[in-house]
Amino acid sequence: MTETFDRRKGIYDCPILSVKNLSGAIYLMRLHSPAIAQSVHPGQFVNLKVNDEFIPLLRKPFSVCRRDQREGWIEVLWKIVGKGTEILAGCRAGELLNVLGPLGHGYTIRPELELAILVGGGLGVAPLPFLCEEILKAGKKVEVFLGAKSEPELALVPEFIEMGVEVFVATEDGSVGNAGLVTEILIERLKRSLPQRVNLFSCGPTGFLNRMIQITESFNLEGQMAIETMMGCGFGICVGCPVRVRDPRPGERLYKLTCIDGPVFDAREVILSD
Amino acid sequence: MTETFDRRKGIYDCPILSVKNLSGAIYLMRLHSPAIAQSVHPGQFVNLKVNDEFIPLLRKPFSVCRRDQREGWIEVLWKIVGKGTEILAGCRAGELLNVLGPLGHGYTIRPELELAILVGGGLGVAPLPFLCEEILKAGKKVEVFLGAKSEPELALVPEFIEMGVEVFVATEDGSVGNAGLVTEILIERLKRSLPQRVNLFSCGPTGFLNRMIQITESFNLEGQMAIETMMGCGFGICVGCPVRVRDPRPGERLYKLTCIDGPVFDAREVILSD
Amino acid sequence: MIDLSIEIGGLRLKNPVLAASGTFGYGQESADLVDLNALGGIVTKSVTLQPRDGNPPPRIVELPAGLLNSIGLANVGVEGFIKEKLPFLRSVKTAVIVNVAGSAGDEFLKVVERLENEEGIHAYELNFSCPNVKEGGLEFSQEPRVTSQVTSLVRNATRRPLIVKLTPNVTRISDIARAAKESGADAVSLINTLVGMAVDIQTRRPKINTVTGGYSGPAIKPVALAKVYEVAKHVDIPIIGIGGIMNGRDALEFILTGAAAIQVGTANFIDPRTGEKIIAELMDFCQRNGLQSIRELVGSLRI
Amino acid sequence: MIDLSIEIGGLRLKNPVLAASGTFGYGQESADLVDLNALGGIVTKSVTLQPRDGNPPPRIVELPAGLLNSIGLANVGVEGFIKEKLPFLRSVKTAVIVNVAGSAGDEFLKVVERLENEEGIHAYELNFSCPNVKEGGLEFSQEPRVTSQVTSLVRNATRRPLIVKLTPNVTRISDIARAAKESGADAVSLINTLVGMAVDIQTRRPKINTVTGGYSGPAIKPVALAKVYEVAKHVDIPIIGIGGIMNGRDALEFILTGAAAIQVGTANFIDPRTGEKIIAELMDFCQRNGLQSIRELVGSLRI
Ligand SMILES: Cc1cc2nc3c(=O)[nH]c(=O)nc-3n(C[C@H](O)[C@H](O)[C@H](O)COP(=O)(O)OP(=O)(O)OC[C@H]3O[C@@H](n4cnc5c(N)ncnc54)[C@H](O)[C@@H]3O)c2cc1C
Ligand SMILES: Cc1cc2nc3c(=O)[nH]c(=O)nc-3n(C[C@H](O)[C@H](O)[C@H](O)COP(=O)(O)OP(=O)(O)OC[C@H]3O[C@@H](n4cnc5c(N)ncnc54)[C@H](O)[C@@H]3O)c2cc1C
Ligand SMILES: Cc1cc2nc3c(=O)[nH]c(=O)nc-3n(C[C@H](O)[C@H](O)[C@H](O)COP(=O)(O)O)c2cc1C
Ligand SMILES: Cc1cc2nc3c(=O)[nH]c(=O)nc-3n(C[C@H](O)[C@H](O)[C@H](O)COP(=O)(O)O)c2cc1C
Ligand code: FES
Ligand code: FES
Repeated sequence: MTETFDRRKGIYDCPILSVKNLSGAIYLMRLHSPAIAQSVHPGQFVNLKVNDEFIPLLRKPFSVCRRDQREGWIEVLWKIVGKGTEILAGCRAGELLNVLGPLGHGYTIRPELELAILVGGGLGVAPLPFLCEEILKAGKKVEVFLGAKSEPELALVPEFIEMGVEVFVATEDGSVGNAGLVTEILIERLKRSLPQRVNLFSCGPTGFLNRMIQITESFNLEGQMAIETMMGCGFGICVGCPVRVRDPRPGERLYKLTCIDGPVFDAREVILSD
Repeated sequence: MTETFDRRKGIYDCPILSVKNLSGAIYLMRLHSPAIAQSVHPGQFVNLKVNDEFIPLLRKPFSVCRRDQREGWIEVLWKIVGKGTEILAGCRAGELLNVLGPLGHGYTIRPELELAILVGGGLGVAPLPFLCEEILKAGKKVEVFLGAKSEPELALVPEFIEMGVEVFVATEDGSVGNAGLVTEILIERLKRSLPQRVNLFSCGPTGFLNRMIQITESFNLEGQMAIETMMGCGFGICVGCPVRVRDPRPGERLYKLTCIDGPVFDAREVILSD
Repeated sequence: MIDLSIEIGGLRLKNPVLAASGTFGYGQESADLVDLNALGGIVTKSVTLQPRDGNPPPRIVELPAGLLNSIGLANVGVEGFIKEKLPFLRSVKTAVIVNVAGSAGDEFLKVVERLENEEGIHAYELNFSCPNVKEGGLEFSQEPRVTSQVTSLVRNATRRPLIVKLTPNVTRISDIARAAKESGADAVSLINTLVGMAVDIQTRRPKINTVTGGYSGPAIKPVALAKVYEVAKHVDIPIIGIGGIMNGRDALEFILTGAAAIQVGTANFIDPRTGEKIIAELMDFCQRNGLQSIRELVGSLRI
Repeated sequence: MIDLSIEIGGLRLKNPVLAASGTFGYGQESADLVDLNALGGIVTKSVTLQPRDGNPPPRIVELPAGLLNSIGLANVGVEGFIKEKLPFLRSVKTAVIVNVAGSAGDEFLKVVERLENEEGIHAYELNFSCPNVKEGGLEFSQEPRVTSQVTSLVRNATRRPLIVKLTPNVTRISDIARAAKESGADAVSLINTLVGMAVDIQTRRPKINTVTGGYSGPAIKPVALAKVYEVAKHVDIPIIGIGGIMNGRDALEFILTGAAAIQVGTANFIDPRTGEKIIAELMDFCQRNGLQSIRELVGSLRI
């Protein structure tokens, strides 16, 4: 990938503009942060300190889900899975949240791209709306594939529809869209006619991403995927977020760091493990 | 002291009925707890777990300030001095609070008592309203002396007046009542005529209580005082709340435990140190 | 019905959940709050030969996710224990483990000798984390040699199960556990408190009277687990795990790591029913995982 | 104007606040967030002779008030350090302390020899908490003998101030500090991480790949303070205090206890500006207490 990212990050106390419970345990928060809104790239993330306590001790990383440069806000989408995400869900508009960002290496939108296929597994949808906007702005065609366990776990479908892109949905229990895995409907799509330069942009859990790696290879496409690992810092100082490099050349490092080399990697670049 | 207290304590999830900010950093909370309201004695305390976290780790002890046996509530009064009291101040009516109590050895109201003089230093006023009610119920005369740094630190004066007892007030800055220490106006009072059987009931910070010990002795009265120490448990298992016994006889223990032998002690019984 | 019972060096427990020494008094203090009969056992506050007043205050300070104490072995002494505390403990249907402490090897011996013919005691636990006056205040179990010596001494004086409680404040706790085993201990319990300290920057004084004290609570759990792991890996002796156990999940971490039983300490100060709750949680975990007996879990960590 | 400067074994620092090894990269990673010139010094990530990839994931797990890690000394190696990292560090107006690690005494020596003629290094800190392959994986500073040996070895190879960083996982840290001093160390820094462990009870696996790892953060502060106190009491050597320092109050606890300087570790992950904030808080504390110099506070604990 050639695009270089502006690595200038900052620490900001950002006013919370809104916190919405989208469904079940899924929340969307809008934060006032002109600096981050200005410079963030799709696929980059912010690292939030959810309270001023020692529990949880660390910041919690979240993809930037949408941003508005003019109004100066960013949004993050999350699901309650533990203490940090639970505390976040209890935050209220008007409070301040300490935000470190923008962080990481995001998705690259190539000039020669013709069709971008965005594939989100579960909460992996989080970085895709922002990515979608930027690809559309670049005048490219976008198709979106979203998968979830069940309807309440499926977030942001209306947001994509509003952007005027085609959205294909699969749920494991068939409560909405195709019954089954999103990768299955994706494969069906890929079997049909495709333009020359197709890119797969994906984000989701490890099992899903491993499937995406296979698909990227078997259809011989370019794929970029945003991965998740435990993170100690989010900006390269703890060395706690390694991801295995697939075929390290002699002398090359065995690991890359998710927080600065990623979280977006080429699908052929890394080996994911749980 | 001869009265034996019912030591049967319990652990209850008590609904918070109200939290009032009386002034500055001083708060009054009413808790629904029929069992404790029923059996608690003046001078006893409850031990509150202010949240479900490891910070703060321990329960926090508070004197029972008032109770209503019929309506089944108790009240606690506190000042924000740290994390635990701050979290308490953020509690809202309707939430549950985990309460352990009633705990400790309270004040003893002797049948032969004629005049009870209640003396509160600062937040040491906390156990006195309940004590006052009980002494009045027993048909004895009560006078109340309250001291504080300044008017906003002076709590519950209207509550005593409502009970129909005489209240004498001193503030260090003279913002209300006598300018100076409450012990000074108390001494003036004690120099005037007194009935035969006078008891001093006090509660407050160590410096204040040490002065109360001197006064109790120089006027040769009986004095009971509620003291505070750090507490690990509040019910006698951590042995973390020792208070020096004044003149231990040979073979007697050097320390008593504030949480079970106290918090109310005879003014001649213990030595207080910071 | 799931079987929570275990056997540790000859000591049969109806379940692996004990109350830790110094954090549960002598049982009676919590009797109105806790169903004592439900517990696997109660380890008493340390008993010494003579009554001890303990250290001057402040003895306790609360820290983030932890507690620092310097109680100083305040206790009623062995005669007081027999007269005032043991009768109640005899009435409880649970294992009674008397924790014994002393400032010299001799003192351990004398206390055990005095207790040996008293009924209603199921095992001894030797508190080898107290300072050894002869060794310049080093804790008994900071030296394999001293551990061996005093364990042997007591071993010869009792036919009851003998548990040696180890300090974590050592370079290699497995060396100490081995010394205990080879000198006749039936089990080891670990960990006692870590040496810790806190300073009041306003008064510029230590926050507890003895400057350093014993650090306990959730903050020490990771250290305790690592110590249990070390002993389980290197020494073949039953282990009772202790340190920051607040709930069933914590207890399970210790059991998976190799502890056959666990003790609940600091958690009792916050909720003396913690032990009972853990028993229920263990039962539930076994149920959900289709286990017949808690014993299937002991040391079953997948490395 | 209050004087925050201190001198530690020949190393002059404009203030006593350093970034701890492994928690601040090589400075550059935080350069856009932090005024590096404000810090008293930067201790680099441990540098070994060859580049190291480090351990497989998971390397990090968050615990209540603490962090468990097993990074495995992932670093660019001494040549990579000189080529890629040192030039930037030279441009920063702060003391640069290179932390050196190795799996044998030899490796420490070779790294220091390679660095000795490079400009822009103000001191070395020897990471004696890494496993010594020759001694069956015992950490270097778990043995006074090994500590002496390797300290002497390196001492002979450098005229720069030499700091020995001690592991807390020992019976008597003062014995180790004494060994370091007698073998020529100019100062000791303590503590490195405690050995800790955490278990995922669902998967029944350890939460980090190496089963046990290094425990850091607020939870270890009481232990760190007690270790600093022990060394300050028994050994006459300048001490750099480390362990769970999150703010100025924490730093003051260490300074009062006897540390001439302090290092900020885990706190940098949450807020890399912690060091700067601590400097401001120290300044403020001195001001409010009418002190001319921070040096008046060092070891001024009232016992
Ligand atoms: C670059 C990046 C971007 C992310 N973006 C999003 C997002 O947009 N929306 C979203 O909901 N989540 C996102 N995550 C995951 C999110 O950070 C975790 O869900 C969150 O940190 C959990 O915090 P907690 O305190 O609630 O849970 P914890 O109690 O800490 O843990 C609960 C569970 O979450 C797992 N977990 C904890 N931390 C992480 C982590 N850093 N990465 C992955 N899993 C973790 C734990 O292993 C555990 O199983 C992202 C993670 C990374 C690394
Ligand atoms: C028997 C008893 C009855 C009490 N009744 C009342 C009451 O009715 N109203 C009230 O406002 N306060 C009362 N206290 C004091 C109250 O318990 C403390 O103010 C409270 O625990 C502080 O908690 P924190 O987390 O806010 O402060 P922390 O952050 O824990 O400490 C702040 C300050 O309070 C001191 N402190 C902490 N715990 C105690 C304690 N147990 N006793 C004394 N000082 C302590 C600390 O030394 C420190 O200086 C009582 C204490 C005892 C022992
Ligand atoms: C206040 C207090 C008093 C203690 N007293 C004793 C004791 O008398 N004898 C003993 O062997 N251990 C004693 N301990 C140690 C505990 O039994 C236990 O080993 C330690 O606290 C670690 O467990 P925890 O983290 O669950 O508390 C005491 C601990 C505390 C906190
Ligand atoms: C992720 C991580 C990596 C570390 N790497 C090193 C290292 O490479 N060399 C070293 O000497 N210490 C290393 N340490 C130890 C710290 O420098 C410090 O001694 C320890 O974390 C205690 O301080 P703290 O509680 O402030 O983090 C590391 C600590 C952490 C948390
Ligand atoms: S999260 Fe710290 S280096 Fe990546
Ligand atoms: S507070 Fe625990 S014994 Fe008194």
